[in-house]
Amino acid sequence: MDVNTIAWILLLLPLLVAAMILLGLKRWSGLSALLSTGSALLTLVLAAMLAAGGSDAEIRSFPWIDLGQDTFQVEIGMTVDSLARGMMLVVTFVGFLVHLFSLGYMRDDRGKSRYFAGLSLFMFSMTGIVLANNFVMMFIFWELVGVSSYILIGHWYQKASAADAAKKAFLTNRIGDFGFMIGILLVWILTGSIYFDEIEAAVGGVTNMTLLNAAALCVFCGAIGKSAQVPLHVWLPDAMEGPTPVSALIHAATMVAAGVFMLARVVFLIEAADMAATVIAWIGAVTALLAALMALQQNDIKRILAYSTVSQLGYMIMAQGLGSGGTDAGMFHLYTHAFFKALLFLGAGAVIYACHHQQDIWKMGGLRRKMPITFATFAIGAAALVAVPFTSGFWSKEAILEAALREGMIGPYVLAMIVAFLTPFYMTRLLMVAFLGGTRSDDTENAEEVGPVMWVPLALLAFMALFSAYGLLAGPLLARGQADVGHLFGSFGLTATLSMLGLIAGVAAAYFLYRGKKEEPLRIRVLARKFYLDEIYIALVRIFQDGVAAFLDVVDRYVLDPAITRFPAMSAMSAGRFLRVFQVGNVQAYAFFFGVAVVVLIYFLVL
Amino acid sequence: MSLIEIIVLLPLLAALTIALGAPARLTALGSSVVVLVLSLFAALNFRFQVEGAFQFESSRSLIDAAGMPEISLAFGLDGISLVLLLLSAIVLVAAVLVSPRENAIVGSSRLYYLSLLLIGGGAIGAFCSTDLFFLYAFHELALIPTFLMIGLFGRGENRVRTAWTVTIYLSIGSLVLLVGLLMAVVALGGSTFAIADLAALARSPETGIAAERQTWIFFLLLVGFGILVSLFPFHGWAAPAYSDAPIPVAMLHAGVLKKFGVYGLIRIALPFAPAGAEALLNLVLVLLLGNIIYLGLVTVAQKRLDRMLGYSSVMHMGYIFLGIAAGNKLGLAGAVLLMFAHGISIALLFALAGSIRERFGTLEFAKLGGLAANAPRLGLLFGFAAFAAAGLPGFANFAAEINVFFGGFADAEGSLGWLQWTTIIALWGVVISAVYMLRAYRSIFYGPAPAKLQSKADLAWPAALPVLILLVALISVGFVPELLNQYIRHALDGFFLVTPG
Amino acid sequence: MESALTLNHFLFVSGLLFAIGLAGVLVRRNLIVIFMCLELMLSAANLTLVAFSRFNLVGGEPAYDGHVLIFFIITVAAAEVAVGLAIIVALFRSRHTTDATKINTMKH
Amino acid sequence: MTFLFYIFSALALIGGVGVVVYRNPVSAAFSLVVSFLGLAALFIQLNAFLVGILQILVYAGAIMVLFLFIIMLMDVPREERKRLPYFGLAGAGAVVLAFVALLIEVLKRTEAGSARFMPVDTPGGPGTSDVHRIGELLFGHYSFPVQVIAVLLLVATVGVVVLSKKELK
Amino acid sequence: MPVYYLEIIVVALGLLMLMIDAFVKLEDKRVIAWIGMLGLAVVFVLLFRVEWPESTDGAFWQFYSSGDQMALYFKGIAVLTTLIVLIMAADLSPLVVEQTASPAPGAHRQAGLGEFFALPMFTCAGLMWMASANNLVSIFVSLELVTVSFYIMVAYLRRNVGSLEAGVKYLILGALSTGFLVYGFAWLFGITGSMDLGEIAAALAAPDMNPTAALFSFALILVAVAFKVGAVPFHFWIPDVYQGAPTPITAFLSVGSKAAGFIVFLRLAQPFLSSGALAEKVTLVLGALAALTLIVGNLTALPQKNFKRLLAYSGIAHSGFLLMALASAPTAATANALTPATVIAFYLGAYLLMTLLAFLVMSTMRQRVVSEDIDAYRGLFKSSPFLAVTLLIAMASLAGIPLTAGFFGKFFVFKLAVEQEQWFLIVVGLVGAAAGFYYYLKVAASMFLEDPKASAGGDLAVPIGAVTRIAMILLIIAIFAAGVYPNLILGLLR
Repeated sequence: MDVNTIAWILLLLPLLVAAMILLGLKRWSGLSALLSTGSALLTLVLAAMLAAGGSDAEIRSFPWIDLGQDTFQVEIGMTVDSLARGMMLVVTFVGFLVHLFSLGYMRDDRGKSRYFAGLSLFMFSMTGIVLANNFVMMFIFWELVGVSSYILIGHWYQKASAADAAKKAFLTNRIGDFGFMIGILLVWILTGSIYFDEIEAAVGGVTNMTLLNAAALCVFCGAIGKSAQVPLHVWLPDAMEGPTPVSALIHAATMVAAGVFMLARVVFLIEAADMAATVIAWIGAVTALLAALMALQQNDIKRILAYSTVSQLGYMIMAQGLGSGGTDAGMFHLYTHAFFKALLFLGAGAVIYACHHQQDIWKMGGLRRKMPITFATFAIGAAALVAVPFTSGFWSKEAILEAALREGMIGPYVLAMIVAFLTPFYMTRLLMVAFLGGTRSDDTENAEEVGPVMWVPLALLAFMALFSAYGLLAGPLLARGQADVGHLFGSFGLTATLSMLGLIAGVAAAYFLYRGKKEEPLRIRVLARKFYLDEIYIALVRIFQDGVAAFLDVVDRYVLDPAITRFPAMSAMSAGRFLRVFQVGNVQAYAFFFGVAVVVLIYFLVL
Repeated sequence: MSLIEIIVLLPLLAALTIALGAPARLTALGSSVVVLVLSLFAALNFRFQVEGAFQFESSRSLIDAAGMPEISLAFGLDGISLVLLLLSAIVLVAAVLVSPRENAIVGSSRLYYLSLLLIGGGAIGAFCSTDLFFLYAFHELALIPTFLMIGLFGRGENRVRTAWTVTIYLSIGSLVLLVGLLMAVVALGGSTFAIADLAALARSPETGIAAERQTWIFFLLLVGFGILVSLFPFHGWAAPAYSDAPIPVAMLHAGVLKKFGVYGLIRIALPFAPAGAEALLNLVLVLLLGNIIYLGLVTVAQKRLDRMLGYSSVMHMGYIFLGIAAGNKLGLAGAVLLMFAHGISIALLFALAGSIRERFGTLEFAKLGGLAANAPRLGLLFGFAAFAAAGLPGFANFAAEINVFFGGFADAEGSLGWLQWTTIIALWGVVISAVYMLRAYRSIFYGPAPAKLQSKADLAWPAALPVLILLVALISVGFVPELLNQYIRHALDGFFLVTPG
Repeated sequence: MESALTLNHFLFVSGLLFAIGLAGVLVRRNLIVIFMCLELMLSAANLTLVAFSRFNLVGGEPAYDGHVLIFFIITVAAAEVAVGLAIIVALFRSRHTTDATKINTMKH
Repeated sequence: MTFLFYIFSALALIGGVGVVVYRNPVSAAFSLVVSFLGLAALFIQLNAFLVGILQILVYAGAIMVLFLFIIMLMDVPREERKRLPYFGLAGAGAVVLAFVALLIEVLKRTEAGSARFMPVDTPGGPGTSDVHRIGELLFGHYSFPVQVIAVLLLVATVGVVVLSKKELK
Repeated sequence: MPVYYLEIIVVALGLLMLMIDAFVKLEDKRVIAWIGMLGLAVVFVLLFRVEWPESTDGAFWQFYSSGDQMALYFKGIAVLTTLIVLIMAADLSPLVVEQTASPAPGAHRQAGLGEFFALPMFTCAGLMWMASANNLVSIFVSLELVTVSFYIMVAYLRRNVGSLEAGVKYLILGALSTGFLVYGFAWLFGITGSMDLGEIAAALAAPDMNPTAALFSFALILVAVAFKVGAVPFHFWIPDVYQGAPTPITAFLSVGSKAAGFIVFLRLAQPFLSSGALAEKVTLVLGALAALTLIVGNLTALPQKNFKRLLAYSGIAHSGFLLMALASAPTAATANALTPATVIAFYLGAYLLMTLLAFLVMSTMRQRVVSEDIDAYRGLFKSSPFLAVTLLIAMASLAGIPLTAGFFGKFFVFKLAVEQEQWFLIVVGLVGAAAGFYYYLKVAASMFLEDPKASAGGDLAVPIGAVTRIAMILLIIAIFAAGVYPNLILGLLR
């Protein structure tokens, strides 16, 4: 099969499946689940073929909106280059595993088929983003992933919290997309094109730097929303209301990474706009730090992971902010992170599943003995996350930090280092509280190891978490340069030292602090409450949206409408009532008016 | 009797036969379906290679007295009117399907269906007329039927008052409009009412209208058409009308009839008074922001679905105006496509709102909830509709809005003018509409269901038929905008393009 | 016959008469009297006509068209009076009044 | 000559005023007769002999008799002495005065008005009076309007008959 | 057939009817009405068969305009109106009898009915003569014929206080206006030395003409004509008289006398409009009159509750629109500009159709319901849909909804006004038309949207006479036909 057909199948197959489930197969949920999973497997294979093929291709297809070449044309077109291939592989791989895992996790859920339809829809949208060769098309699928995540987060829609979380996620993303769209438009008027290749060609010629920076930042807004960067990060932790596999797939591995991917896609733009680049880097770093801090005090296992995700995304964004120097590092981290974070989430999922949907780590404990495989894999994932040397996470994080140093972004670098200390701390806390020590609730009392359909994916992911950075595996993923041991010793320097110190310090601190504790030893309210950001945002919405809206509603009802509708009507009516006064019914009065009129008439005409 | 004449006159004749005693629902349904089929047929036989404005033309002269203007019963289709014809036909069929059976109607079912046909037929006639006089006259045809429908079959205790408001408001609008049109015609020689000829006259510099007169004409047309489209300060009638009117009327009015105003602006105001349009551009921008932002926020504040839908439909008019304000090919194409998309989607939403009320007896957000469990099919369809209205890709609305937004930026040479800033602000409306749509969906279908709503009354397939018709139209155009875009493009190619403000 | 009188003399007198008639219509209450005043106005008009037709001569003679019009006016006046008085009588029969200010049941 | 004019016009005007001021309808009617006599005299002074005669015959004769007859028939009470509607009077007076003022203004401006009357040569030939001339005109040239007037009179007759049918109690 | 036979035939018809009434023993005197209808129908057909004499010398043609399509058109209006008035009169004959017949022993139980049918014929003749009167004398006599006959018919129901009161009011004010008319004629004759409108126009166009006197006479004449067409501020009689008069006569007044009034108005105003020295001021005054009429007519109608009075005010409002047309007489005739004459003629044609339709419904209702309030029509749609829909159509046309005859009327008026750039009048006209939508639809609202009064109950199911029904249907068809195909009426003007 040539690249073209593969790409098309990759794109359309999931859509087809979703449609089929939606239209007919709803009743037979088992069948639809299998169908969906099967399609995921198929896409994985295709993605692998694509990756193996290694041939770039630019696929321009039928026009979607066409007002003639001169004015405007949007084509459904696809770019297959190393970036796309790599991302595609990761997406399909994680996607397939999540499908597999879900088969078990969602076995007896009422809305099983709806769930799998959602997954397929997501796969479709994500593929679209990855393969898109122009901004508009990317924006289209950008929105669609938003929807699929809305559907999946709100899967248990009768839980008010889930429903609200879904809404919150979608709206927050919409705000990001608002900027994104403006960005696209600005880029369009600056470079006269929406196709990435043409933009890349034209961006050099742009003279209006302020506008270019603005454009880049607006485009970045999209990433802020999708990749949950400060200040739009609030939706991601809430999104954990969705089924855990979803969290693993969408809110850890792939969708949230879309922002990073998009930035990598338009790296030339960031290159051109320095100011924007700096901002991006800083935002990434700050996000990483704040998220890490918030993670310290969370008790819900999934929320901890969620904040760590945000923090890791911060790394990646920061890397993108470094421009071409850092974009590869960023993508590298994206890949590795996809694996180990998916692993962690699925692990958490297994735990939650085993503990009858108990998510509070302080109510767990001692799971190491009850579910050894899960523990092992989870530990591996954690190790990768905290960047224990020679795990995949280690290499990718090193790459980012070095890049930051190389690009001379000292501020972000420092922040990133602090994060490198915080991450080990809260992960250790998680591991110790949840898995070590003794059980603290009967939920966990009779927890037991999950079945193969669930632990096989864990195992596979654990493998990737360890080795995905190494040549053979990283080969198809990365455009240039990859990690190897030689590289580490070759450029062993400040960065490596600091991060290792951070690692050791973090682990140690957490170990001594949480050893054998039954409940939270140190309480830092501001962190537990996530810097009160949610509260602040809610207040803002109340005032600046609902408040204003209510006010305007009153204005519309009781000021504008009366002024424009009622008042003229009333005045006409009362004028009529007044005029009736002259109709007194007395002939002589009429004759009198008659006479007056005559006089006036004559006066007017004659004089 | 040419094809187009049949299309236009069939609904009216059907109305007449109903008045004379034909079975109401059957006749209405039959005629509207035939109209739909015929318009699809027309669409398929549209000749793209032919240059120039109108096709399927037919004309009968009505006045040939000395010193009298030449008025003729003339019909024809170009890309734009074809799209709107399709819109009208589709929504008309859906509306008839949605309306209750004779025995379920309190009062005269004849009058009910007759009025429906008159409203729909009026819209179709207006879109198909190539003569200014009838373009105006056909639209007015809907006035009294609307009045009676809202007053007789409407809902809510103050329906009569609403009927009054709507009727008087619209009639005032059309009076202003009439004067504007007459001014334009007179300024163009006053001898003919054929739109094509007038446009030709307006284009040529020697017969064109003097600039400052153009400003006045455009202003009058803007106000006149604006009132019909519920442009910002003149929107007072719309929301109550839609919430109190019977569902089919709401569908036809919000979906089809309202588009007449915008159609008129594109078809008449822009080509006849381009200079006026340019002069008043900033005014238009302010007003359309009023629609999008001000009314958008008002929409957010609504507590009942039908009122919310009413306001939202008013709000979305702003985007159509944005496309017109852009005035370039891109914007106009977007505007026309958006007319179609919005028409279908709002009709869809009203239809669904109707069935929700029918099943659960209320549309107050506070009293509803968790219906997705009771009525999953309803939930699914409404979800589609809501997302469509929120401008989600895959639905026609998105394709149209994209055009509009790009249109807004099309003429900015590397810097931002008023139009661009307006577009940027208008973009925020996309967020707003997402807010109220999702809120509505959340509070009706998600969350725990109130105890008394446990009735399992999902949408049965026959009842779902009209909804599906609309949905199919919406999605197919959403996936392949070219379906309609080709017509619009053809029209705009032959269209006197306005120099953008 | 040489005369010192000008047209204006007659026009003025007729105008005054007309005005007096009008005044009567406005102030008198009795329908019959009002009616008389209307007759007064008519004959005032007649005077005007006569004066004018005496003024613009045709072939040395008064323009007799004016006189003819007067003839018609008088006839019409007669008819009007007949009908009018009949109506007034009928009203008087049913209402026992001829007071103009009392016939105002229909108003506004 | 002028002297006579003043006499007669005074007669006409005073008669008119009488109509307006006399409370008693009968007196009003008689003063109307007086005014008509004055008018007739003025007509004759303007060589309008036939019209003058008609004025006396038809108006002073027939019409006024009819008036008096009706007044007697209904023995209309003299307008009872309730307080005068001063306001109405003032209004009416104002209107009338304004009218007169305007009339004077108009007369001032019609330069033709200040011209003397041309002498009239007596209607052509012996034995022909203006009666003769008007007769010719009326039944020759003006025969059509006369027909119409005939219809009018017919209608009036019918109307009066219908309206004043006697009601039997 | 020579054109002047028409009036003669009508008069003869009237006489015939009188004779029959007097000498033929009829069980049911409505036969007389039917004869009249038949005759008028014939006359209406004959209207299309007239021929104009090739030589128009001879005294007659100085009083009777020749080769005048407009006149013929207005004759047609007169005939049609009278025809329908007769239909109504026949329908309402029981009421007429009850209000007039004297219980004298031996008298026919329907005594006084025959005259009621015969008088309109003479009025009709008068209207027809007015239509082609082109000379002060003929204008005066025909006008007076119409006026006097109306005095009688308005006051006809002599046991009905309202009718008599209306009669008196009409009489006094009518006589007053006649006074002004005559005085004005006297002046006009005086300064132009002629009775013939053609010569008068020439005299007024002459340079040595004295504008003051001319305008003075115009003012006086204007008063009278304005009174006839019910232009503000000479409209006060209209509501009261309309309310008091028998319904058929009200219809006759509001259509026949107004139409005739307008053509006389046109004829008399023409010389002044065409004289360069006077045109400006005259147009201005006409404009002012139009504006006043529009405002008062429309706004005063808003709070009306009595249907007859409502129609009265609507009549005033329509006069406003007609005056608007008259006031925007083109100063310089441009190529394809409308002329006030055509517009007014068309408007009156449409006005006839819709107003008479409304009155037909009203008189039909009057047989069953005594009250003439709009409330009396509540829920009519439920009890007798045909009447309701008919009235609805009439109201729609009066309000000027497109595709009805009424709209074309307004349409032309506005176009004319726009051509002459009468912006102020246009604004006033807009306000008026908007108000019109309200008060016309108010009737529709009470018929369709409200439930029948408990008292009136179901007995609103009014029986409709065959002739009446046919007339209604024909009028409806005509309204729509003329609303889509104006040539139907415009054709008659050529």
